[in-house]
Amino acid sequence: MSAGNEAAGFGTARGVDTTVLGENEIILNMGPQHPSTHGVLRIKLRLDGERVVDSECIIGYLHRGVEKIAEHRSYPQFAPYVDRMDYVAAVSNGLGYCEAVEKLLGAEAPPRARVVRTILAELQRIASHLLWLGTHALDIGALTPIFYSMREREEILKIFEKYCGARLTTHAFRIGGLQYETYDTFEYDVKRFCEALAARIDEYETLLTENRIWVGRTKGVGVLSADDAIALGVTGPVLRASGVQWDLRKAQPYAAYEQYQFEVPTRENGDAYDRYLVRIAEMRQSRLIVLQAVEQIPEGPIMARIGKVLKPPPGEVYHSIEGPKGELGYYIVSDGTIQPYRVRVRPPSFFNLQAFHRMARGAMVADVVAIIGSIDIVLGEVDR
Amino acid sequence: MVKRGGNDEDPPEKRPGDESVPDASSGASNVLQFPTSLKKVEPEAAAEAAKPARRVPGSAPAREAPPAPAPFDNELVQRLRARFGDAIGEVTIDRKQVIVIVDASHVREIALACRDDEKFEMLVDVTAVDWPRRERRFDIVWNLYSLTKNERLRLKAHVTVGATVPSVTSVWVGANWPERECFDLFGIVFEGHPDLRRILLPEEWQGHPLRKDYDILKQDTEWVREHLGIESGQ
Amino acid sequence: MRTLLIPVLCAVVIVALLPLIAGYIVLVERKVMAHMQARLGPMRVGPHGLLQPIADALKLMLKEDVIPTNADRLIFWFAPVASVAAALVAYSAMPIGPAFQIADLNVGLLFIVAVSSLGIYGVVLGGWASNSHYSLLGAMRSAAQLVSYEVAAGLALVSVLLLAGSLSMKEIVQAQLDQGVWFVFYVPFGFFIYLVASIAETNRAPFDLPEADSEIVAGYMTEYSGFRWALYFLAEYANVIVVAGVATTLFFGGWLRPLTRYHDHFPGTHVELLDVVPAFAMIALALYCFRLAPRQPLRVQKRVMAAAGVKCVLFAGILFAALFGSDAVREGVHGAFWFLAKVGAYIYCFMWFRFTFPRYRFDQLMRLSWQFLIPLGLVNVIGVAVAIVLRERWDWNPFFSLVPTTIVTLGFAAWLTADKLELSGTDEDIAAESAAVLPGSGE
Amino acid sequence: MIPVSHYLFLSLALFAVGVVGVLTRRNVIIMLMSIELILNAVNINLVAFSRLYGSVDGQVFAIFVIADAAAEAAVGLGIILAFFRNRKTIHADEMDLLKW
Amino acid sequence: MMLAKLLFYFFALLAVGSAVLMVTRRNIVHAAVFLVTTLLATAGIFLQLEAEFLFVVQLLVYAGGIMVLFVFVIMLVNLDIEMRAVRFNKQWTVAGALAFVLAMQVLTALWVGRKTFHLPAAPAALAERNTETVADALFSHFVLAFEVASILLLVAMIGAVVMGKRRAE
Repeated sequence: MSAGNEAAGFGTARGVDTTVLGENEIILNMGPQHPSTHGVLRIKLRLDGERVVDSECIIGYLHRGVEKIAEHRSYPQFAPYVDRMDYVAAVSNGLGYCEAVEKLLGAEAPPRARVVRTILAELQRIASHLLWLGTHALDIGALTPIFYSMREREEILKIFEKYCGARLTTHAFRIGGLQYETYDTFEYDVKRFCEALAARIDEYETLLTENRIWVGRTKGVGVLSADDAIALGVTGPVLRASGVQWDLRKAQPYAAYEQYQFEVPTRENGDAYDRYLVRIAEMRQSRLIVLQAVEQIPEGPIMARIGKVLKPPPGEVYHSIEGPKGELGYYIVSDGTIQPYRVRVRPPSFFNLQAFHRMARGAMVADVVAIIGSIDIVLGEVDR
Repeated sequence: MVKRGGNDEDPPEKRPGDESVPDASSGASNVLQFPTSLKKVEPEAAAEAAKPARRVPGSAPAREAPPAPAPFDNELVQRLRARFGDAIGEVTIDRKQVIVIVDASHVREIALACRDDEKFEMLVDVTAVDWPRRERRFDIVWNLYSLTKNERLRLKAHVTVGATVPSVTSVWVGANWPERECFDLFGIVFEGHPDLRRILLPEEWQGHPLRKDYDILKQDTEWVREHLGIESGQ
Repeated sequence: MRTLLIPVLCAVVIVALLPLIAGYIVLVERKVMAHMQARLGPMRVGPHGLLQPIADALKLMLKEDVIPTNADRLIFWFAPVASVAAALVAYSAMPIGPAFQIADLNVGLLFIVAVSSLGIYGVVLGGWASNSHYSLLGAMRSAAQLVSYEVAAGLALVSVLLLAGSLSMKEIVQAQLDQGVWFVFYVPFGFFIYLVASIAETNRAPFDLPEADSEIVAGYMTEYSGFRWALYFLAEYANVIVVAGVATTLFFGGWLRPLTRYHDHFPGTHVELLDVVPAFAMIALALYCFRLAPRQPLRVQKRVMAAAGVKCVLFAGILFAALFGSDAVREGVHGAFWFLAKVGAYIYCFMWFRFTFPRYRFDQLMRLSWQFLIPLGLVNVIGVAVAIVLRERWDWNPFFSLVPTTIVTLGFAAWLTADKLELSGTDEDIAAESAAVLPGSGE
Repeated sequence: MIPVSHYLFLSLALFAVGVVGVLTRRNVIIMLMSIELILNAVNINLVAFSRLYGSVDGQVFAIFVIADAAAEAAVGLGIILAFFRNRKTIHADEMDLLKW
Repeated sequence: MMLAKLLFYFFALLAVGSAVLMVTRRNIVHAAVFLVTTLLATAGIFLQLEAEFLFVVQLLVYAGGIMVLFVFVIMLVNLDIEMRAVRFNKQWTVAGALAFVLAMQVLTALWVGRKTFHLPAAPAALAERNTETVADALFSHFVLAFEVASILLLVAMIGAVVMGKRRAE
């Protein structure tokens, strides 16, 4: 690893110098209200014509102090709040939080609960990737894929709705297991969806994968080398597209992932096109996981016996899961009371967005959009 | 060490640097080819067999002694102690996760050693915890991860209010934003940081919200009035 | 003064009808887009959204007229008007059927090209006057794009001019009648180049960079709202109709019906089989409307749908009656029908492309024009010229003379795409460009 | 019938305005535009006389003039851009170096 | 013929008026817009003189090409400084006087000869097939000049590219 030596040459993101402008240079404020910054991200771009000379992400417009709120809520009370961070992948957030608290308690969810959690989390991963695919394509100017991907996402949301009554911020899990049993046709719905999905993904790929313009717009854009990615703490599909085969579901399995066969798709170039391919491949893998899991959901209870009042013994724990966007970690410190002393969320988008500065150097304005899209950020999570 | 249900069986977290079990991946020099589960599960074949027995369907595992921090020692810790001496403080293991207390002033060298020699290539997170009653009030926490060894390590330093902590941005560029966040929300100053400004809150905001003595009554109503044009509800 | 009457009347009709037509093209576009994207599109205002354009127009006119604080008010006001004016003036030389044309200019084609190229002022000045960086970027993109693609489009037009031997729109159609074939079959590459260049010139996807909503919000239109914005919108669609009309006239025989030379009279009349087709198409459309009418939920909607059906019957009647009128009437009415039908098909292709392709990046767009379309256009022009010499000097059959040149052009295109048209640019290119721009990046 | 002298008056007026522009404005771009105006005035003369003598030569010359104007604009604007890059100004009286 | 006269005076007024505005405006973009207006008015006069081809060339090359180039360059240079700077240079009085004298001279000459030129009715060939006539002249009699002009344009293009190119340090 030579990241340290390179670090100096990185040009670590400083604020964009707006005082001294070169010839033909302008400062362009992208956001916080802009169609393709996926929420309220603001990017200050220093442009030479259409080329980006320097960039700075300005975040915090969606800061709600989630970590502070946690210190004034009991452990179960805080669970719904985590859904509001990465609001397009609420189930994954909930999974990470519940498992972290369980770890803190020294408890563990029963097998049935863990399998159901796995199914829902993987469906959520597919849903999150579908949403990403649609919006990313829309950013690059393909108007149609978003409607197809939304159609499939709708199916997933319907399953969530049937399961727990909510579609977006689901609060599907409870600390210690699940609150709800699966509904009657759960397996049938999930299976039917997964069977249809393969052909649908092929459909998206026909629209995009070999489309000359799509390849031209994404290949070689926003390149992030593996060393840079690791040094920047980038995780998830972005890291895997840079050639690092690392997935927490394999590396440090949680929920029921160790029971299932699946592959961790990687690519080598670390550009936007590879990130696209990795996510598409991930959707296919998630589909396989769901199919394996739904085939045999073990019988048994869905809640562990953890008592009504949760008072974890003093101490601390860091637990992380592979969210749709990367490593989603919870660092929870307990002081033995019913309220967490400190909850730190390690949001994947926050760290991935940090790499934007690196990716955007020398890119064009149009590439900026493609790069933001390919990182797949959710500002609710970045700002918390 | 506390024995619990199967899910926490993942090997990496419980033995940072534990050489007693030959780790299949420790010999791998190429970081990029991270060994996947097949290799990792291998040394655990025996433990795997015991798993179903412990995972009794229908009942949660009987709660044994509550998890609590315990002192910990292994070769990694010894190597670190040998190299940095007093800068390495107490080493504990809490819920199978190793915590190394370090001296804040030496953290950059320790981080560099961890990255280059101990192969903790990735800085997962930098954060802080506020303990207002302690003299050295803040815990700064660095969460490290080794792709090569699939292990985690947590460095922790106690610092007083106003003390500066060396920035690790020269070791991991990715420390930039999380350190800014710590500065923003806790008011901890990282020395050597290229661009230490507020990140989540507005530039002119007064106070550091994640400190324990900060609450909604203390929020910067002045700023809210001036910039948002509304009276704060409190 | 009598000579002025008909042109003035035509002009008034075009100016009055064009906003309506543009509105309905937008409606069709939204409907087509919706159906390609597995949804319904406008359904609320009128049956199947038939009254949506009128509602939209009303809304736009009633909206507040916002002018940014630091905008250049004079130019901000002038720019959309210039845009629309340029688009509308271009119609004056457009033959909508043999009978409907405001002025048959001897330089008609050049005039249309020249005037529609003036529309760029509306875009550039509007973008500049808004005093917004997004607008300025959009304006610059637009200026560069239009200038680049005008060259390519011009080369495509030249290949047709060589064949037709005239700049007058009417004579170009007449040439296609005389030579018995639409020029698209003679110079397919000319058509291809014109198709691409015309999409780019009208700023439509995949070349809609000047108004790329995901990058520069709405480009030069960012700061416009309400009626001024509607003017830009009108200009855009008017331009689309203009390029479609030019393409139809040049490549698809203008108002000529398909198989012009195939005569198959009904016994005892001079009515030909193919001449009846338009009337029947209209009747089919009317029947469809009547079938839908009773299924509409509200009585108002039922009536509107029925009215649409009646309107179609009316058209069918006119088309049918024209068959028995004098030759001038018959050709005028049916010519207009065929012309508009071909224009519609061309515009449909525009929509289809828009919903299928992602957007080009700016450098790719430029590369496509300068490194692919323009060289191809040059080779195409030379090829056509050689073919014409072969035809005139050695009396070759036109098809035999044009086929080899087309094949040569095809080969050239293949060669260009193989190694010249690297859309993403090689790594060295990018590195060199970055090094030129970034201070201190080449250490 | 409009006498040719009217065209000449018009041409003269445009020419004079152009000359005033070239001589008095400090802005190089406006000076260049004034030159375009002058050339344009010449074109009117050429076409009017071409009409007068029923010969097309005047129009051909006007076309050459337009081509010339295009060349002049291209090179002139190129120089202005290069100048602006180096000196950050487009004022003629600040162009006091032959080389930079 | 009333209409033709009307058109001529309308276009002439438009041309002169916007030319004056063009020279006096502080804002370069406004000046450019007024120059475009002048050029369009001139095009109208060409049309009125039945020089159809030249009319279109004026639109296409002058208004649609050269002036777009001007506007483009104007947007590249910074206007804010210009808006605050002095509009006219120091010799404006001298220049004005010179221009005035020159104009007076030509005016006198024209006034003296005002009765001599009268536009005859256009020869049929010129009016009907203007484009063809121009083309014939261009490619037969003036073919050398034409080629020279094309080389001039090529040289200008190369020159412009060289000038506009960024210096690679």
